[in-house]
Amino acid sequence: MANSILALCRHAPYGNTLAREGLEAILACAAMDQIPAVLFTGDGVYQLLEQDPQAINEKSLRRNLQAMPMFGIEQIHVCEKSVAARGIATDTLQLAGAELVLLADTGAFIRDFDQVLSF
Amino acid sequence: MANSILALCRHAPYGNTLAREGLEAILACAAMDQIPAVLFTGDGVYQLLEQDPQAINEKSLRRNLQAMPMFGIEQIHVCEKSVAARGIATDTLQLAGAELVLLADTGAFIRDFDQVLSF
Amino acid sequence: MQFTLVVYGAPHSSEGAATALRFAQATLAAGHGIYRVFFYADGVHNGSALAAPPQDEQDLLGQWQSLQQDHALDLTVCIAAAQRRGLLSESEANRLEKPSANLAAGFSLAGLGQLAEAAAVSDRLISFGG
Amino acid sequence: MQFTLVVYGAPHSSEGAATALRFAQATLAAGHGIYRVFFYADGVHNGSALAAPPQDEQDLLGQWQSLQQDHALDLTVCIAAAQRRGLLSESEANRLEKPSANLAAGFSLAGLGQLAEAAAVSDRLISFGG
Amino acid sequence: MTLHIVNQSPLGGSALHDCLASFVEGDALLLIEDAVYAATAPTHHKLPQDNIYALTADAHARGVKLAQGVKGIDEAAWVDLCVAHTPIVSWFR
Amino acid sequence: MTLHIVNQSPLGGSALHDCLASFVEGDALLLIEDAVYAATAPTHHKLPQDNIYALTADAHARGVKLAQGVKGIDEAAWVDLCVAHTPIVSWFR
Repeated sequence: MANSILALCRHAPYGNTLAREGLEAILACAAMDQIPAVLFTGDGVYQLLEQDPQAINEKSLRRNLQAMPMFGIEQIHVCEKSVAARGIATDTLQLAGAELVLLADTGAFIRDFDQVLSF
Repeated sequence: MANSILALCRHAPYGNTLAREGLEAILACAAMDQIPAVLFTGDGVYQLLEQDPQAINEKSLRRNLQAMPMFGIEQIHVCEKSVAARGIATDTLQLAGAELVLLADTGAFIRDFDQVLSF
Repeated sequence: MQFTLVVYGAPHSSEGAATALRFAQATLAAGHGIYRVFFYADGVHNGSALAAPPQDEQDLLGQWQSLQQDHALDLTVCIAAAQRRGLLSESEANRLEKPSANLAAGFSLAGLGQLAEAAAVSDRLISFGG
Repeated sequence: MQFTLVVYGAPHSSEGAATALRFAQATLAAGHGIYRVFFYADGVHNGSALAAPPQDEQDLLGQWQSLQQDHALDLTVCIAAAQRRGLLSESEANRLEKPSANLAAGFSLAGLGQLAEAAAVSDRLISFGG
Repeated sequence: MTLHIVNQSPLGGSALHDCLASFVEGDALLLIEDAVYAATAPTHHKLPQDNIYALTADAHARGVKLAQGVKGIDEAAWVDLCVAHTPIVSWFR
Repeated sequence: MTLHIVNQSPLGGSALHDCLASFVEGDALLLIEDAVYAATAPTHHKLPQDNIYALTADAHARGVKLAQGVKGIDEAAWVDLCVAHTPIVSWFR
């Protein structure tokens, strides 16, 4: 039986490519039917804000995010503490087609997986 | 008249190459008679601890540090607050041939230079 | 037990690449298998044939290559991450009309599906940050 | 006024490379001069002739090269940092007996003395982190 | 007077913290790249009251609204800031 | 039980902080590379009391003395820790 996989997204978008390359890896897993659970934590929660990176000549990461539900990732997990620590109002976080699940205890959540990919 | 130059060293040794490449740049400046002032701050103060990186197959950065006085860099400036925040006893910081000057106000010190190289 | 290693760090730039190599050596020495080493993000530079560190610094490329030969290691470099960063095989260089290739012997380019597959079937997956 | 730019970030890896390019364009548009752009640490990868980002991502190399041509920019890549990271000119590849070269046209390799000199004589020096 | 430039997010790394420890009254602070997240809550991140700037392109890219007291500038104004200040110190990684 | 691996210095970045926010009793923490600086003062950096390890090679390289309660291990023992735990989570950059 295949392992259960969690993708942990901890980095803000655009400053470096970890955010983008993380999302690309997640979609690649899902395309191979190894559908990972996804948890945004730390600066990774910034990936869930509205974006418009034309002014810095980047493609929007929102496109990659929005592809997730189409690939069968229908729940997106978000660390509640990370959101609060950054002063983000939870209603500004959204992703069409996906349910955002705020987690109070990320440690208990992480424990249940066989493998964790960190980005 | 040539500009006055400050080299600001903010990174711990070995984890990435900024510490090493910073010291190499400092020595190159000094070799060209553009002798920079040097300030260790933040995690950069870790560079001043004793080191023995044979176990990780790295050359010791202490050699580069110890070359500084030979190139005419006789004072090394160190941010006092950074040392304290890391719980380092000041007497464990030392560099043969150089005088370590602890600075309480790094901002006033930085202001006096024309150019700052950050590492 | 079968391990998969994911390497994010470029050699001679962050320590992660060297740490991954030491871990790989210890894993094999303990009698475990390495299912795959997957080089991603800046880690793709580990597969550069052109790195020329000073004589008195460690030769990470040579060590990966001899480990690969001795244990038939699967050293896979993510092709998308490699293209962005200018790491190309002969056939990729031709296809993209680039003047030269620089992928080292012992490494092969492949897609992210190889990461997904390794995560699904290995007993343990461990990442080495950049 | 004469500016010197120091670039630490690799393109398609950290934003600093793209930020430096936008700053360089704005500096020249304002009528200032650029004495030198010095690529150091991971920033040396800006000089790679082999980077092949996806068609819909920005072509940083091409933009540096056209800026170089239009303004006779001095784009200097630190030779020691480049050797460690596998960025070689034809003559360096020959000298080090490496199979190929990958330094892009418009960029030149030189020592850290070029950074020291630029810091000493430019009116402003600004660094772009990696 | 110094122009400080920070490119790291306020909680992701120590760059902003280290910079503020070296900030003197009269200095200027420019937030670029991931550091623009600090511009949403200047008081929370203990930013100084005066001479705080953020690169509009980076803020816009990330969906960051600049709080009152943070001046959004373009690259041309950044060049002007560099002309008006010396030295220029970058805090990164 | 999870094996957490951190490679960033305690004040330099958020990796250790983020890790500790996800640490559950029974998990293990391994400090490698620049994270070994946290092993000098476990209480100061709010490390858990049990199952704290540091890579001896990295500590030795940096002149770091491990405080009581932090077990120094070599690469072979690291492999054993990986065998004994699942999942393995790396916190970096």
